[in-house]
Amino acid sequence: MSALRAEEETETEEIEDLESFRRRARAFITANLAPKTIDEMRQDYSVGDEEAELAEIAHERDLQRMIYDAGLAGICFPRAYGGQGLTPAHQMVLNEEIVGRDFPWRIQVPTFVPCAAIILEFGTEEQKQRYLPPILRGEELWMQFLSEPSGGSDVAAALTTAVRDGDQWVLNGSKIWTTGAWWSDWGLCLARTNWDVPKHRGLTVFMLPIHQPNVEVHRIEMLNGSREFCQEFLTDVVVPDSDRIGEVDDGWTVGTRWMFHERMLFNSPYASHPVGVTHGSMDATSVFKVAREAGLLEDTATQEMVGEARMLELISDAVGKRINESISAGKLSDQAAAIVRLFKGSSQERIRTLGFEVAGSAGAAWSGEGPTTRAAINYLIRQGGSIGGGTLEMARNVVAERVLGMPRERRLDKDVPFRDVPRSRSSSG
Amino acid sequence: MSALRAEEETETEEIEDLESFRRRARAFITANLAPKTIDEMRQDYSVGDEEAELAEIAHERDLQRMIYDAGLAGICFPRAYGGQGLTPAHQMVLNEEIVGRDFPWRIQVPTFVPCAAIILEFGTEEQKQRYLPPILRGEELWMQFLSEPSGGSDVAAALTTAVRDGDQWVLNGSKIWTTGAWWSDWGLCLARTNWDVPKHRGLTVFMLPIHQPNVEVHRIEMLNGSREFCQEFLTDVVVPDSDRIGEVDDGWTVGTRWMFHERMLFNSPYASHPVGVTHGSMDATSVFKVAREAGLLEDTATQEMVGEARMLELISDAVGKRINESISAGKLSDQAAAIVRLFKGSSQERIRTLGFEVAGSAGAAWSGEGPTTRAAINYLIRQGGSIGGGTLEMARNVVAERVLGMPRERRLDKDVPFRDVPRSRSSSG
Amino acid sequence: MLINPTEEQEFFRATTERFLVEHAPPDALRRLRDDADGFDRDYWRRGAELGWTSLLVDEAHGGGSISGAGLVDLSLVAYEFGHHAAPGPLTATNVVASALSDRGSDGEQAEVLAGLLSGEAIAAWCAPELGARPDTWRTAVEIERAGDALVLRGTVRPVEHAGQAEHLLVTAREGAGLTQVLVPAGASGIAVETLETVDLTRRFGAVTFDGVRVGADAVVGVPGEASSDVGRQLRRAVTMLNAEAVGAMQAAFDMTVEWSFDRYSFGRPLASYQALKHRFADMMSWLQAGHAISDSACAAAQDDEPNADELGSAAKAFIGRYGGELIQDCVQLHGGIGVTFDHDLHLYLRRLTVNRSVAGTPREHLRRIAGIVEAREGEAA
Amino acid sequence: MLINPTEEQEFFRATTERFLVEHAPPDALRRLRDDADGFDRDYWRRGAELGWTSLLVDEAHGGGSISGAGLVDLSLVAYEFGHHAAPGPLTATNVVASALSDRGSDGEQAEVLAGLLSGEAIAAWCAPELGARPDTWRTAVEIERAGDALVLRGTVRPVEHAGQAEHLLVTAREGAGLTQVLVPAGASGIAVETLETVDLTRRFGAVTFDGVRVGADAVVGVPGEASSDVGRQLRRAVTMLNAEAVGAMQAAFDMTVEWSFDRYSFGRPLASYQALKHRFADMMSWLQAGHAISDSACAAAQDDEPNADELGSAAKAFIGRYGGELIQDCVQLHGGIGVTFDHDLHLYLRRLTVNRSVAGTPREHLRRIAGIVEAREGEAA
Repeated sequence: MSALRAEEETETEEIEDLESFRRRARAFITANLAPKTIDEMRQDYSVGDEEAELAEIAHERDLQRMIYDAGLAGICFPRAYGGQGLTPAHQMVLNEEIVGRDFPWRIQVPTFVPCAAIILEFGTEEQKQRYLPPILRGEELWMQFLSEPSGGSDVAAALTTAVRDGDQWVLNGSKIWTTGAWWSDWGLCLARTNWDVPKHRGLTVFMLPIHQPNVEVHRIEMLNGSREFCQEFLTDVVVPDSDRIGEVDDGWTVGTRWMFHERMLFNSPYASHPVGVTHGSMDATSVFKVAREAGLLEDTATQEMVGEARMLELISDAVGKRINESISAGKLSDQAAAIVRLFKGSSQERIRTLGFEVAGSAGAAWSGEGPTTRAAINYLIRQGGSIGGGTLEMARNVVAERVLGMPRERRLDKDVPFRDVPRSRSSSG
Repeated sequence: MSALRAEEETETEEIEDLESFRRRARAFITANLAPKTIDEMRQDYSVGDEEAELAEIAHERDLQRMIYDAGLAGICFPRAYGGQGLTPAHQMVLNEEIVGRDFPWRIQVPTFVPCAAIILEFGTEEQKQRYLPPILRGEELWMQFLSEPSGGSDVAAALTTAVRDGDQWVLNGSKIWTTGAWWSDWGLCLARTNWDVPKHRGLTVFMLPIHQPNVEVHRIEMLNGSREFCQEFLTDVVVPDSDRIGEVDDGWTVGTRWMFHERMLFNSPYASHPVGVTHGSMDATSVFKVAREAGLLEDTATQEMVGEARMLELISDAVGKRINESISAGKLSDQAAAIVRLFKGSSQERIRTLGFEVAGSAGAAWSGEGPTTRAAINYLIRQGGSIGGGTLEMARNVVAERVLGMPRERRLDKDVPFRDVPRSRSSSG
Repeated sequence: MLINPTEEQEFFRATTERFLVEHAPPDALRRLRDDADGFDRDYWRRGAELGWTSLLVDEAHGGGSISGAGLVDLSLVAYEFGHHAAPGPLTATNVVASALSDRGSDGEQAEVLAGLLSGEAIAAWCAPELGARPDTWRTAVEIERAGDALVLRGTVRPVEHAGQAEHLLVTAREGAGLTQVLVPAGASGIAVETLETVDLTRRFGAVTFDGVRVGADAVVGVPGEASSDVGRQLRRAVTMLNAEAVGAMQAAFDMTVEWSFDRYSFGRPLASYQALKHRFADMMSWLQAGHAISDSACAAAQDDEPNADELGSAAKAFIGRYGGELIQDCVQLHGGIGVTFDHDLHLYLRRLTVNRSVAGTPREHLRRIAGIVEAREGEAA
Repeated sequence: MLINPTEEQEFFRATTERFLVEHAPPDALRRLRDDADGFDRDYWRRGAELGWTSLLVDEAHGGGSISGAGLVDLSLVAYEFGHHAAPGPLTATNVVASALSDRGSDGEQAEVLAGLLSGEAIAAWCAPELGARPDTWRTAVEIERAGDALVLRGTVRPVEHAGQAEHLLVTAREGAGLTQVLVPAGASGIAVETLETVDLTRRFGAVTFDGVRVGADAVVGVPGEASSDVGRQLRRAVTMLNAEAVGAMQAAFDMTVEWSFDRYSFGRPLASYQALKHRFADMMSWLQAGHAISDSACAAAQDDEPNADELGSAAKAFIGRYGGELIQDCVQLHGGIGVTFDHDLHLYLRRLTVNRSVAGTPREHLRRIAGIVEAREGEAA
């Protein structure tokens, strides 16, 4: 409704034409954003030490502020909230222009998508006035308080509870898999406000500041040494009802769109993303490099493994393109995106296994940095890519049930008060 | 009950000691059974042309008669029915003595096991008198009329119907996957006698002659050219009530033991089987022979495939031994036999794939007989071994549910009249 | 299979589909097992009238494409061939016709080309085997010059429809290079040993050239410099074989999905068992991947783009391996009838199995990809 | 893991199990990541008192087995090591101790052996790499004679606990044959480069011998004829590594089965989802196969039977590959926490991953099996 008003608002004005927008964007970018290669960008995604990471973030906040001042922040956000009130086409132009340039990657996801997108879609006028401008200025970074240790793939089974107390709410529980919560400012939090109705009908969404005594942020160490993910423990966190977003107990209406925006990721018009940059590449050439390091390029068995890795990489790209085309052509439902998820996930598992196989005994013990080192570490955390961002098991369910139309799995959490739904014995992990 | 009486009967007499039995058996065997290698035995199992196969069968009937006359037929069958009234230990001695000798393989399964075993266990005194001696003399060969085109793994879902008509029954329906029904004499047939009770409670077992106008036997051609399996069409087949075995509508009590005896196969004390002869071998060395024929023995990729095939063969043997030991030691339930089924089935699939991979382009087109020919044909019918004798899917269910104790799959055919159970739309195959 | 074919392409595809439904039903295919040639000449001539043989041939030589992209158009025919496990020498005839259109086409070769276009004659492609690099080849056929004449010695195997073809396009080693010659199948000194195969309607032979003499006018292209021509022919053959294989995968998959809905076990359709649902999901991802890489490789081969070899080999290797696993799993899910001759499923398994093994096995194509990666990284370094 | 251990064996195994539960709990293992040696010397001495180091050593030299089959007894310890991802130089110390018991054992080597038995000292096994045949080896270390002295040159990698060991058993090429020598880790000319590894408690090094001089009394066994000794050492190492790996598989599997019963998704325990049930069934079959082949290979190695090499290689290759897939699937079924450092699952993945890669990778052992098959078929033919 209010998002609608924003639309109209922009309608009434004259929209900057794409070409002049491109000129304006290019002028700013060439003048202010340093050249940066895809590999350098990828590096940024795996920063090791804390200092460096915090510096990165500070740098990205500054960049975002510059972009804001240049009138290039929040292309598809209404002007009323500090955005440009422009169209997805303009966003695409920007995405083309920033290729090969320094850019605030981290704060695109989840700050702009899904968080800011959700605030724009469900926030009250006051909430949008309060929260969107600081986001667009790079002053406030957001995290999704969505997954829970007990929940796994079943996010709607949130146990974090919000109890009403006059015109405020008191939240208790734990959230997990938030990227960089330790340097972020706000959390968008899905909580249970009613245990006596079925799972999806007792949820509500809140906004809360992360840096407060009642929110304890614990950084999680992953098997590859990365500490990007966090777990938060909420103890009697007080949230004014004015920071509730969406209706009470209607949080899954918000949640559904939340999931949608999350799936959109870099395809969303609310985030900026250089064209052609893919994330979490398969990196099949690393298998070749391991083989070269091992001096096995003439070994036919190794050649077949190098070829297999490259084959899977090429086909992963092809299947991604094809499914997108099939969806836009209406040949497949947009649920078919799960096919890409499934194929890429399985392929990456296989490629990492191949890299480790090729490494041979050096995969057990190696010296220094290099392809072999990465091969061993990547094998250790092989499944990471098949779990994060929705498990392959969920993807298989979606393909079978939503794409092929096979009978759905029986669910024992329907039409029962949530408190009566059987739950994990230990709620750890 | 009657089987019990037979036991007692043997108890009362003095049992021939194992050593004198061995001497007696060895004397007969060396004098009457020609030497025959394991490979020659295996050949017998894949006889191509009809003439030769019929000659084989006639030969086996004669052999069986000689064995009968020598007092070596039906070691564990009571003497009252033409058997020897001896113990499984005696059968084991015989199994040791016939190693490397000509022997009536074909009529062991299914004639002796499960058919004769079932007649012994559930037959009336009259039925045992009538049917067991001719079996032991090699005069009457039996087939199991068990599986049906519509049934797949669910044998208890038999649609073949028997309707009572005074003191006889009229059978209509179709049975499938009978080995060599075209040269057999009698069928042990599971039929539905009551459609208004749940699946397992409306079945009855009958005995009927195969060579009669109302039984049409159709031979099935498999992808490897074999025509060992048959399908039978029963049209108004009349069976006297005296040829019913077990109680009316209580056929699944018989059926359960039937399944048991079928699983026992050559481990059953009611069949003779040379020690150490395994059936449907993995034949990993054939992968080596294909590689040698292709001149790829020095190709490292090929070496790894040859090694993998042999590895799987060795481990299949080891896992078979271990599971049997674990079961006898009470460390695993006898349902664990499904683990062996699963591992051997999957391994054979893989070995056949390896053989075909190694064959290279010769796998598409070859000249003459040889390892490569077999590799191509075996790849074509690769799944055969993962379907026949219980699918790998059923084996996985058993392992998960019966061995690991995981929740059973939901069944919609329980506590419902069978006529109301949802059934395959097409009942073909 | 194209996601967005033009109207003309769709009409063209549908025409071939209707023709095959009518003239190549499963029972007819089963009967063809006992046919010496594996296909009917009249059937082939009528297919030629539908355009099966002319898409890669220049209009100047009586050919012509539907969309301007002849190989893409042809991939639609090949897809339908796989989808119906159809008989006929589609790959070899088109490869040879395109070679003549590109390189030969004068004098006698023009007549040969005309015969191939009309479907009166068919050709066999006596191709060399893949080398370690995209531009290296292994052939056992040697050419010696005897005055103006060329003398061929050596054996090629397996050659599709060698026993049925009127013309053979042979790649032979001449000194350091490769030379291609068009030889009449009846030329003296040629012996064809009939081979066995798993496909019901395709025939293979081992062709031996024992001092076969041909004139200089038999040469197709530039003597000693046929390497890149062979590469192009292989790309086209691989494109057709892949499209066929994907068609076979699609047919087997659709048949099995339908089966899983119709077939009940323990009172439930197979499609309701999660273990099977997850396998169908994997199969669906392989099927879509097969379509995807087959079409991208086809597009690249159409324009002979630099990455055409790498994409073609990736497609050939993937479709051969995963396509085989897909159809074998379809067999498994069908149970016993899936391994019987009266069922249709094996028609597609046979087609895929043969396509997997000719014009480079998955293993050979994987090594080829490795060679391409190494070359690229070598430059990069 | 033995199906029917003797009472003594079971008591022995249970004692080690209790010891490891108390002294090597998961949190302690996580802490050892930052420990230079990866294990505590006192812990090791106490283990030695439990019999960890004496089972392959002749009673005459102060050793002794539980059941008369020392390697089988030791496999029980190794199994528990894997089952608890326990620290300590179990494999190398036992291999070297057994070698000294078999071959050395006079004079100084007797003292070394005594030190290993008591746990006062540990040894590293600088083994050669597998050759194409069971009796061929690849080593980069060369021996030259200088009068009575032997001079070693070359590098071996990776060597487990090279940086912690007091003694190194080195296999070097001497002319056409192999010679084994026992070298003090402190000898001049030895340099150990510390390597990184995935296991939290094991340490590896690359050992370089730059003209290291030792006396003739350093030789273990017959100079130039160590090949069969190396084979025997490898069989023992492989036996222990396999038993360890199977212990790790069992621990990961049990942990995951329990998880599947406790963990609910959409109101149902994971164990009720058929797609997962079928994967557990496959894992169970791999686990049982691992037990089966590990024990048969151990029994064959115990008595140095003719098929011991083939069975050992089959076990090493299978457990390395399928064990890796099993534990990785356990990780997958655990979801996110499965890839976190605070969870215990990766302790077993790390152990299996290292065991898979040392003393011959799966690929090397598969090639070795092929060599054995070829040799056998060669004789047969």
